[in-house]
Formats: sequence, C-alpha cells, structure tokens
Amino acid sequence: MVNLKELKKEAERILEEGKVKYIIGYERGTNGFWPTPAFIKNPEDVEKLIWDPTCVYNLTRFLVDEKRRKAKEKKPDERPVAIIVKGCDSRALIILLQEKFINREDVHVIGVSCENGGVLDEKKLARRVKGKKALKVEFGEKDKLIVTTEEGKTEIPAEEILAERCLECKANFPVIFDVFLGEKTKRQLDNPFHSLEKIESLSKEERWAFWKEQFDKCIRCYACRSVCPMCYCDECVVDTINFAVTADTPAEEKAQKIKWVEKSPVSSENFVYHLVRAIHLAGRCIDCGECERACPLDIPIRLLNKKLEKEAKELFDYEVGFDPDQPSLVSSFKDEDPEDFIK
Amino acid sequence: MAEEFEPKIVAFLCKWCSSAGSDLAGVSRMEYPPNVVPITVMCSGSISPLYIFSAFNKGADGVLVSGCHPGDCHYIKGNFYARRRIALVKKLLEYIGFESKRFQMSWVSAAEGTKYTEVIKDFVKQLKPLGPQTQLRRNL
Amino acid sequence: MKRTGVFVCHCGINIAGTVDVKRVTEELSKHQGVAHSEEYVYMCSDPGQNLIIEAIKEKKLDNVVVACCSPTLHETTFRNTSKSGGLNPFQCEIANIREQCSWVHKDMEKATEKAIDMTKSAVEKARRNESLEPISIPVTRKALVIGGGIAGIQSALDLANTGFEVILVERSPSIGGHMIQLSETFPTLDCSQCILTPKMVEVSKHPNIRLMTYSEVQEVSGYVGNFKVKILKKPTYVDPEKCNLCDECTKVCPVVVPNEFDLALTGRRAVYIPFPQAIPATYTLDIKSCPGLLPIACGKCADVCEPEAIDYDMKPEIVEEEVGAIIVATGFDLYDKEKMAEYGYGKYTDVLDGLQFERLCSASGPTQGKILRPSDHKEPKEVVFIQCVGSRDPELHCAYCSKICCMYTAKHAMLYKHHVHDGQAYIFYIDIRSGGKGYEEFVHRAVEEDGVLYLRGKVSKIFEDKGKIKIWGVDTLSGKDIEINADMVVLATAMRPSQGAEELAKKLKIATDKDGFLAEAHPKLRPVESVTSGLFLAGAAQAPKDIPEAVAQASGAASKAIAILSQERLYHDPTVAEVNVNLCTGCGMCVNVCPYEALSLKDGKVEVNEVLCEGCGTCSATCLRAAIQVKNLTPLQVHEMIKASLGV
Amino acid sequence: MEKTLLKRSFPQWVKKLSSYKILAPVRDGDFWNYEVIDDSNSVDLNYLNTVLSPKKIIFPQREVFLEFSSSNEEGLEIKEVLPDEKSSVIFGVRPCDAKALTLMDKVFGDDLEDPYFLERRNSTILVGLACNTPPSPNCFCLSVGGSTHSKEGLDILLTDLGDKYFVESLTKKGDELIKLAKGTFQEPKPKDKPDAKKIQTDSEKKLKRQIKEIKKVTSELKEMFDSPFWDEESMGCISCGICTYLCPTCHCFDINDEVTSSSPLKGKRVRNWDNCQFPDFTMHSSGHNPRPDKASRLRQRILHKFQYFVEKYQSYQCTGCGRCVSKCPVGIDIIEVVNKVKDYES
Repeated sequence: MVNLKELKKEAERILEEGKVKYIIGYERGTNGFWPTPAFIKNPEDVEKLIWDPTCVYNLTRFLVDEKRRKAKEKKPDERPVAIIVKGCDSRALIILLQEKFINREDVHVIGVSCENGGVLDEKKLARRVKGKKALKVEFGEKDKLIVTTEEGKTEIPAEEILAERCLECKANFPVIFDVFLGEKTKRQLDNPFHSLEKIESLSKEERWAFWKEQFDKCIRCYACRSVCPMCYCDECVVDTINFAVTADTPAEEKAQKIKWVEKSPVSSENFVYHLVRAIHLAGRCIDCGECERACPLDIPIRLLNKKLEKEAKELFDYEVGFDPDQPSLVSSFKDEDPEDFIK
Repeated sequence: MAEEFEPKIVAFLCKWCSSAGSDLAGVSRMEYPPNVVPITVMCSGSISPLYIFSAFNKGADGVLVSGCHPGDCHYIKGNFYARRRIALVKKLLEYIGFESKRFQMSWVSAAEGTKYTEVIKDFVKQLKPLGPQTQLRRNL
Repeated sequence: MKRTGVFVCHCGINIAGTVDVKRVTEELSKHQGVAHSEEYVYMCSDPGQNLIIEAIKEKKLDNVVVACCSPTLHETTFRNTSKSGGLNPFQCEIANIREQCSWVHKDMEKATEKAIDMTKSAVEKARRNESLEPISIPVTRKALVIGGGIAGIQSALDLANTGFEVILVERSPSIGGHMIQLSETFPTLDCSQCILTPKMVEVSKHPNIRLMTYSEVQEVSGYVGNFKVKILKKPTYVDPEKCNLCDECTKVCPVVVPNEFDLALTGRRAVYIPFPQAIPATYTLDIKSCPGLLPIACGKCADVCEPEAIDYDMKPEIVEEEVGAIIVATGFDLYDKEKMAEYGYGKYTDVLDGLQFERLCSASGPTQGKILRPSDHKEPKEVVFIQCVGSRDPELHCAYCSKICCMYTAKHAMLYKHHVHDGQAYIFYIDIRSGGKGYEEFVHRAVEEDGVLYLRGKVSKIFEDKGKIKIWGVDTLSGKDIEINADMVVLATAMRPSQGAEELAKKLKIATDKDGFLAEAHPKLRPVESVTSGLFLAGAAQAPKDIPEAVAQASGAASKAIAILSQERLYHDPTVAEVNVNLCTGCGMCVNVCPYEALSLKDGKVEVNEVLCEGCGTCSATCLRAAIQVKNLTPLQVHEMIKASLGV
Repeated sequence: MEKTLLKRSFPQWVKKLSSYKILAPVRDGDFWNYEVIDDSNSVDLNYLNTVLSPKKIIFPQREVFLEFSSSNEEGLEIKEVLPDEKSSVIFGVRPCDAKALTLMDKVFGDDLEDPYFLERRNSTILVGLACNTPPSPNCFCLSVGGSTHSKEGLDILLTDLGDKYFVESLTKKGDELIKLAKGTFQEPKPKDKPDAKKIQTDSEKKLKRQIKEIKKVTSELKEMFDSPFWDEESMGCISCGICTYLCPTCHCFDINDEVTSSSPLKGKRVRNWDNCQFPDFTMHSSGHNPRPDKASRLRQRILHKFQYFVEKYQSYQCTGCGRCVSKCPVGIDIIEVVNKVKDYES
C-alpha cells in the first residue's frame, strides 16, 4: 500500500534539498473529486499531493512540455524534474528514454504501485453509483475500492469500476524509478487483450460499421494526441500547417508540406488521421489509455493501439515499454518475421 | 449489360527487383491487365504507411507493394523492414474492417517477369468483384 | 510555376503500336504546368534528342519528361541530352511506357490511358526535382590487403607494381598462407614452395609494400577512398633487424609445442621460425607457450642471443593508417577435426587430413618427403583416401562442395604412388568434379598411369583393428560391400572460412553467407566486390577455390581497387538522404535501420554522411515525423505521383 | 403567448411540424447530442447537457463556401454554395446554449454579416427547456448574467411542471409553431405561471458553482496581461481543442481550399472550426508565432471571454454551461481560473 505520508515526506525532502526543480504529481481538482496535475515547487505545498484511484493522468506528458520550456530558456535550471509515475506511466518513460527524447538524469522518478490494480473509469463509476454523486474513492482491501457518496461509504469490487486498461495491465507497478512506494503485487492476467475480443469477433462489415460510427463522431479536437506522451512531435505529419518552421526556413521547404489529411472532420479524413496515429504508435503505445479517456466523444481509440500492441506481440514477439535499450518495433526485424501474407 | 468494373491500382515497385521484373515482363512481351500504374521507389523499405493510406484516400481500388525477396535486397535489409511495417498496416486495415483484399504485398525479383504478370493478373481478378473502393476515398 | 516539357517516343511501333502517342501528347499538353508536349518516332535518335535540346531553349523549360523505354536503357542518354540543352541532368525524368505499358498490353484504349497517367506522374515528380551535382570525395591512394596467403600476396603485388602503396597485414608470423604448406600442386605437380617463395620475397623487398605480419586489423571506419584502419601489431619479442637467424635460441628453449606449420606432425619451441623460408625471415617468441615473461620465468633465449635481438619488453603496438581501398583475402581453414570423429580423425594417429598429407609428401616436411605413417614411421602399403569429408552433406556438415578436394585427392594418391611404388591407393568418392584446364586429364592419369583405385561410395565405418585401420564401405557401382585393411587414411575435409573471418567481416561491415564465407555484391556480375564500395574480396575467403582461381580473383580485386586509387576524386550519386532538423527529435530510429551506417546522432539531431548514403530511403519510411527524406524521391513527390496516377 | 402542453401530447405537436427539420437531443452511450429526428415519439427531453451545443447546427464545424474548377484557358470558374436547408426546429435547447447563439449573432451579424451563419440562424426555431435542476454539476449560468430559465435567444421556452410543460412563446416564430398544433395546447391554469417561477428560483439555488464578483474581473484582467499567473494556470494544459470546440460561444474558424483534383484544378473553399488553444492557431508562415506557449493561449481564451468581448459587445463571451470544465481532460476549471484572477496580486 502506497503510504501517502511517505510520498509527501520524500517530496518534501527532495524539494528542501533542492534536488529537483519541481514535482509533477496529482492534487485534488476543483471540478468534483477528480484530480488535476500538480506542479509543486515549494516544500510547504507538498500537502496538496494526493494518491488514490482517481489519479488517472499519465503525467509523463508534462515532461514533453518541460523539455520544450527548457529549450527556450536562456540559462536553464539543469536540475531534474521529479515525477510521480504508475506502472503504465513508467513504461511511457521507458519509450521516451528509448527514443532519446529525455535523458534519464533529467527526471527523478517517484514510482507508485497501483494498489488493487489501477485507476478509475469515470463513466463506469458514474454508471455504478447511478444518480448518486461520488465524493471520494480510496483503495480498499484486496481488489476492492471504497467509494464515498452523499449516502456514505460502499465497497465496490475493483474490476467493476477500474479502467479497462488497468484490467489488462502487464505490470501495475513501475518498471523504472528512483524511489518506489507500494509493493509489486502483479495481478495475474489470463487475457491481456480481452478488450479486443468483442471487435475481433465481428465480421468485416460489422467491424467497418463499428469504426465508421466511431470516427464519424470525431471533431478533431486532437485531445487524443495532445494528451499522449508519445505524440511529442513538434509537428504532426497530418497537420496541414508548417509548424516546425523558423525564420530562415526557405519557402521551398514550407511548400514541401504535404496534406496527407484534410482539416475537415469528414469520415475519410478522420479515418486516415486515426490510422496514421495508430501506425505511428505501433510498438510505442504503452496503453495508458489517456487518448480514450480524454476523447470528449468516447471514441474507443485505445482499442486501435491495443490491437497493434497485440499484433506486435504475436507476430514479432515484441513487448513495449520494458527495456529502454531495445530498438523500436519498426526499426528492427527478425529473419523469421512472418511473411505468409506476401505473394 | 454494364461495362465491367476496372479497378485502378497503384503499385509501389522497388527499383532493383520488382521494377526490373516488370521490365523483364515487358521485354518478354508477357501480357497483363493495364489496371496498374507503377510507381518506382528505390527500395520497398522506403514505402511509408502514409503512402498506402494516401493511395486509398486518393481513390485507389487496390494498392500493391512489391520488393526483392528476403536476402536479395539491393540495400541488404530494406525489405525486411518493409515486411514488418506492411504486416502491421495490413493487420490494422483488416481490424478496422477495411477490405484487406485491396492491399497486397509481393516479392518479385528482377528475373521474375512471369511472377510479376501473375501477381497483377491475380490482383486484378481479386479486385474486380469488389467494385470501387469507397471506404477510405476522400469524401469532401 | 515550373515549365515542363514532355516528349513522347513512338519507338517505331514498339510504343505507338499499342499506345495512342498522339493522344498522350495532347492530354499532357493540357496538364498543369506542361509548357511543351511533342512526339517523335525515335526520341533517342540524334534528331529526337535535338528536338529536346531545342525545346528546352525555345520554350525555356525547367524540366523534361521523356515517355519512352525503361530508364535502365535511356535515362542516361536523355539526362545528357537535357544537360546539353542547359538543364541539370536531374531535371530529366523518364516515364517507362514501353516495358511497363505498350509491350504488356493489347487494348489500345486502356494502354493509352495508363501511359497518360504514368507520364503525368513523371511530370509531377520531375517538376519537384532538385538540381544536383555529384558528391565528390578525395581518395587516399593507398590500399590495405588483409591476409598474406597467395591471394593477398597477388593482390598486394599487383597494386604495388601499379605504383600504389600497399599495407599487407598477416596475423601469423609469416606470409605464405596454406599454399606454402603444400608439397606439389595439381595438375602440373610443380613444387608449391618453389613457385610461391619468389613472390613472398618480392613482397618483402617491394618498396611499395609495407608488410605487417603477426598483426591484426582491429577497427575500420570511414568509406570508399577514405578508410581509417587501426592495426594491432603483436609483439614478437624478437627484433628482426638484429636477428641473424643463428637459431641458438631454439636450442635452449625448454618448451615444445605442436608446430602449426606441420599441422602438429612435429613440434616447435616457444621461440621459433615458422619455416626456413619464412617472410619476414625472423624468429618469433610465442608468448602463449613461453614459460612467462612477467616475471621472466626462463630467459634462456635472451641469454644465448648474440646480437641481442630478443627484447622481452616489446609491447603490442597499434598502428593507424588511412587507405582508399581494402582487399580481404583471409583464406580458409579445414573443417574442425572434432566434427570428424566418425572418421576416426583425431582418434587414430594414422588418420590424417589433406594438409597433413601434404606435409608428409613435402621435401621440407617432417619426413623429408618420405611417406611414413605417424604412428610407427612405417611405410604405408595400403592408403585410403576419402573425398567429401564434411562437404556436400547438408544434414550433418556443410551443404556446399569444397571444390578442390577431387583434384588434390587425385594428386595425393598419385604422389603416394610415386613415393611408394608397391603401395595401393584407394579413393572413396561420390563423384569426380574435375572441371578446369588439364584437370580431367590429370584424374585419368592417376587412374591409368598410377593405378589408383576409385571406389564410388561412402564409407560406413572406420575403426582400428590389429594395428591396421579397417574401413567398411559400399561400392555403389557394383553394389558390393567393401572392407579394406588400410595402413593410413587421408580425409579430404571440407574448406571453411578461416577462423576469425566472421568477426573481421563485422568490423568491415561485409555481409557473410550462410556458411560464413564473405558475400560478394552480386553472384554473377560483381564477384570480387563486397556490398560496401571500396571493399573487395579475394581467394578462399569468398568461397572454396583452387590456386589459379584465387590468383585470378586476387588480380581482379586489385584491378577494382586500382580503379578507385587511380582517381584524384570519386563521385557519388547525390540523391541521398537529407534531414529537416526542425522536425528531427533525435529518436535514432533511422540510425537503426540505415544499412550503411550513413546516419548518426549529433546533439540530438541526426546527421547524414552523404558519401555512405546509398539513397534507399528506408530512413524516411521509418521516421515518424517526416524529418528525413531522400532527395528527388521525397514523400511530397511520391504523394503527387500517387495523385497523378489516380488522376486526382 | 403562454400555454401548457401535456407531456403525453408532446409527440402530437412534433408530428404537426413535419414541414420542418426536427432536431433534439439523442442519447449515444454515456452522452447526449443533437440529432435529426424522424420519429416524433423519439424526442426525449429528459436529457443532460449535450456534448456539443446547438452551435454545431447553426455554425457547422465544416462549411463549404464555394466550389472552383479550372475550365480550360478562361482561368477559374467559381460557384458560391449557400446553405439551402429547409427551416428546422431544435427542441430541448438549454437557456445557456440559446444565449450563446445571441452572442454569436453579435459576431456574425454585426458590422460584418456572415450570410452562411445568418441563413441558418434565421431558418432555425429554438424550443428551449428550462433547467429545473442544473443539468451539469459545473453549471454557473447565473454568474455570467444568465439563468436556468433565461428566455434570451429562444423562440419558445418549456418549463417542466411534472405531467405537463408550461409553454411560453417568445417570438413570432414561436407563435407559428404553436398555431400549427393549436388543439394540442391548453390555456395555462392560474397557478402554472407562479409554479414555473418558483421552480426557477429553486433551481437557481441548486447551482453549485459560481464566479464571485464577476464585475471586477474585466478590469482586473486588463492589468494582468504580462502576469506570471498565466504560466502557473496553464502548466497542466495539454493544448487540445476540447474547451473551445465544445464551447457554445467560441466561433473561431479557419478557411482552407480543399483541392479534389490538381489537373484540371478542382476543389472547394471550406470553413472549419479552429481553435485558439492549438499551438499552430496563430502560426505565421514566417515561422513567427505570437502566442508561442500554453500560457499565452490560455490567457487569450480567458481574456477573449471576459475582457475583449465585454469591451466590444458589453457582454461576457461565456454562458456558464460548464462544458469546458466537465470535459477538460486535465481538470482545468475556467470558474476557478477567473475566481483566482480577482484575488491575484502580482
């Protein structure tokens, strides 16, 4: 069980010792009981820190901002940034290291284990406590979560309100950290790709109908990629605007910009956008489920990435997010890679 | 009776094997259907998934990717990366319910003029009953 | 907007027969940005080319598309044409409407449609082509030859005699390789040492050759024309300048170890000279078998060394050199004896391999050329030679044919008969491969003049029996079982790439085939080149070879190297990768996939070594952010080609 | 005109409106959205706030302005494309969303008239539903001069009285709709109106969230342009487009030429929603970006809503629907941000 006091003590220590610039963690939000990312600079503010099943965010996303900010600073503060990571978040960190986007010495990793297997699914919870308004959710004993509503506490079996991804999590504790709180209780997984079965069992036509309905909803608010720590490109290939230009970028180079996808949120363009994103996340997505959570229209984006994670495992025996030194999925191959699909 | 549907196919051919193979087919005057417009690239390894999605988005009824046989790559190993990348694209397209018969990969060596014609013939035959590709075609 | 000129060739009726050339020309004239469009019966003819040149000048064309035959045929032609018209050659593109269209279709209507799309596609590409100049590279006019066998010696001499400096690196104390161990050579039976030693001497005396024996290549970097190599010079603890070959040291050296040169048929001391005619002619103190230098355990050799040539303080030395070309001639080894246990090899002293038998026959060998069996020094009266030991055996050993065994076994049998007139030689063979000048005749001579007995079949069992070696086998021609009580057995064991070659290949980035032999760039057309330009292959390192073949390839490799060294500068195709640093995040995926190690990371961005880059574009397909692309086949160009091909 | 309508006869009314295109909130999984209704019985007014406001109907995310094609040598042939849909009725419009449309009227109907917007706006009739209980925990309409029962921008306002609706027609358009189904309406009973009034006051009490002393905000903001406040507040922002795309008042757009064929040239000029929170929103082709960071973009959003718009149109560009608060993936809360503005000393 992660001891919040210890967590705060550690936070206080590193801030007082001036070991880190600031701490990226979770604090209670103002919109109901959901948290909001906390960026804590002063030791006296560590009291704000929380850790409970509502801490859904993958905070590594903010290391991307930090890098950008730092790049702009004249004399940057070279101290590392401390960050609180769950199992999935830590795998995101692995990818960022694997892709040399951040240096290990620039982060002080405070790893926390997901007690009883993970974080909440907002909608599942709402459905479960039907009508009643949840005020607080805590980790309970063995695979139970304690939900407090206006009408008091109720124990709910974790799997009923946990995020789908948590039920399929390979390791609900960090694989990389400087400090670790909690214990490495690996939940036993009979089927890590369970959530795919429904769609996989459909016929081709049904699958198309399903995804078409989903992507037709897309309003291209790009929350999926904005919240994704792997979508750290300065400019997304599908964007029609030259973003990574500088004052001395020649006109020809700007003219080189390709409209792979039109800005209009019409079916075909939405499809291509989501396909490109999925393929670019193949072997990189660590299934933190943030894209799906952020989507205001509940498009099950995660199921796209999860599918490719499954294929990577089954076709190429490629596991994502455990080894920062492993070459990326598409920049490596095995002689025995399957080719039965090739004429 | 209405005229038979003629699929439009974009074929990405690597310069050293498949494109040379198609040249050989020409030199040997082998006949195959004219539905394919070849685009010669240096190596099958240089074919980005974006090319494939884009071709369908621009209205291709079928897309063919063809490179050297494993081990024969002019660039030593480009086709191995292609093999992996294309496998993922194919799986993804299948998964979203896209008609995966429309997307084909083949190994055609510079000596395989016959194979090239066979690949094209079969592909066209496979595409005709499917009719025009509308799933990813730009609908602006 | 760029002004493009389109030139459609009839190629007589080759194109015009199935493609409506007029229509293609018309349609293209309507295409955005096409300023000129015309047809002609033979564009490649002088009048045809002149049309292009004039159009470029009159219509002020920026680029040219020729719709004609395959670019493999006339791309160069028309690029030169464009050049004489005043354009950069890269402003010319070919639409292959013959091989890829007119020759493979019958339906004129549809073929024409396709030809139009193909030409439009070419236009879209052409108008986005960059004008490029070939990349020019300076050349270090010096060569490195790795391996001092006959192949390496030949290459080194050819290079040196053409006037280029050569560094010849050999890891053992003397050059000469396996050839110097042989007694006679087929099919002429002339003495191997007699024909090789003069070449060895020439090497040692040649002003252009720097001979580095007892040395190994440690590291190779750079690229064609500009390789940097690190060579480790192992200490011999004997100063060749001072050593006067008095041989006193060996007399006092207390250690005896098997003599590599005689393949363990004799012994040598820790301080030794490999063989009398060794080049360089000097002694070597083999530190592995010496009782020890730190601290000095024995020190006798130094004590007796008059000229004080022995220097225990000699240190390994790393020599750095720059060369323009490298020839790899690392030769072969025989198949390991461990793997040959079923033939009793290594178990019975009188079961020998081919090279050991060569030593037995050799006048300079352990028996001064008398053929005596190792166990009891008796003259063997019945000798069984077995071919294809380890070769042509995909299940258990090597799938390939070692090529030279048929011939040298015939030679061995013959030599044996010449030494032991009343002896009997048997040869077990699968079949006889005697392709080569005078080879077939040679085998016949063995049978007819020397009465060698060829038995077609494989040996089923070999075992010792009352001081004899019993061989069971089947004669597959007669179907009879055979049993021979032999005094000696000689195995024609398979040839393998020399030990350590694999490791060297990695350092040099040369591919190896499934058997570990160095891979040539093309099995037919580029047999002496490796895929990496500037690196060449010679001798048995590439595949089993006999002496004349090895020598021929060595000269071939040398001439290829000379082709590079003889130039002031080299020119490299400029259609290479370029990086958009604004987009690059330095993830290094492209670095992983580059087959030529042309990419590297510097301050978080990727850099292209334009000389190493071959322009395959695998990097650009791998990059998630379109930060790297190959000039003149950019994603934008492909994107526009896709659109044109689909008429959108 | 004031009437009452029994809930059970509601479908009959809708049926009578067959000459109109009918839109109403439709449930889709866990959320609601406005969809075209073909079955009059399927109009269900027991809905929570829709994800997207009726903005998306009158100011669609994608709008074609014109079509162009290069007809041989004469250069371009251009054809304007104006919306020509039959007039439509939107049921179940929340007062806040209706008010939002009046704010857009100021933008698109002021000094510069936008024919595309106005065409749709004028051909649309808004039947509102008063919020007896705030449909979202983050409703704060009162703070920004709205109300759970505000009539602003509506043609008809329905108030749920249990088994019936209290129906107030506010415009001619509204009267038209009622006339079409005279029979189905009754005259209100004396206590109906006070009841409705009471429900309103009760429901306004139920509003949990509010911006305190909003009057001060505008002047405060004027002083805070260069304040580090924006850096602190924007730390958690991920620069997605949710807050503004879901906002009923945000109206920024981007105009693009979509080329469907390059030779011969064919294509459409289209308007798409754009979004001040996207990093490339203010990107210049020179590479210069006047709003280079999240701070300047969050500031823009707040200032536009609570300063610039006020200065130009004497009204906040926010109607307190709470969508941006509820849907922000990182819990950025405009109510809190604005509340902090007031008591921020730099």
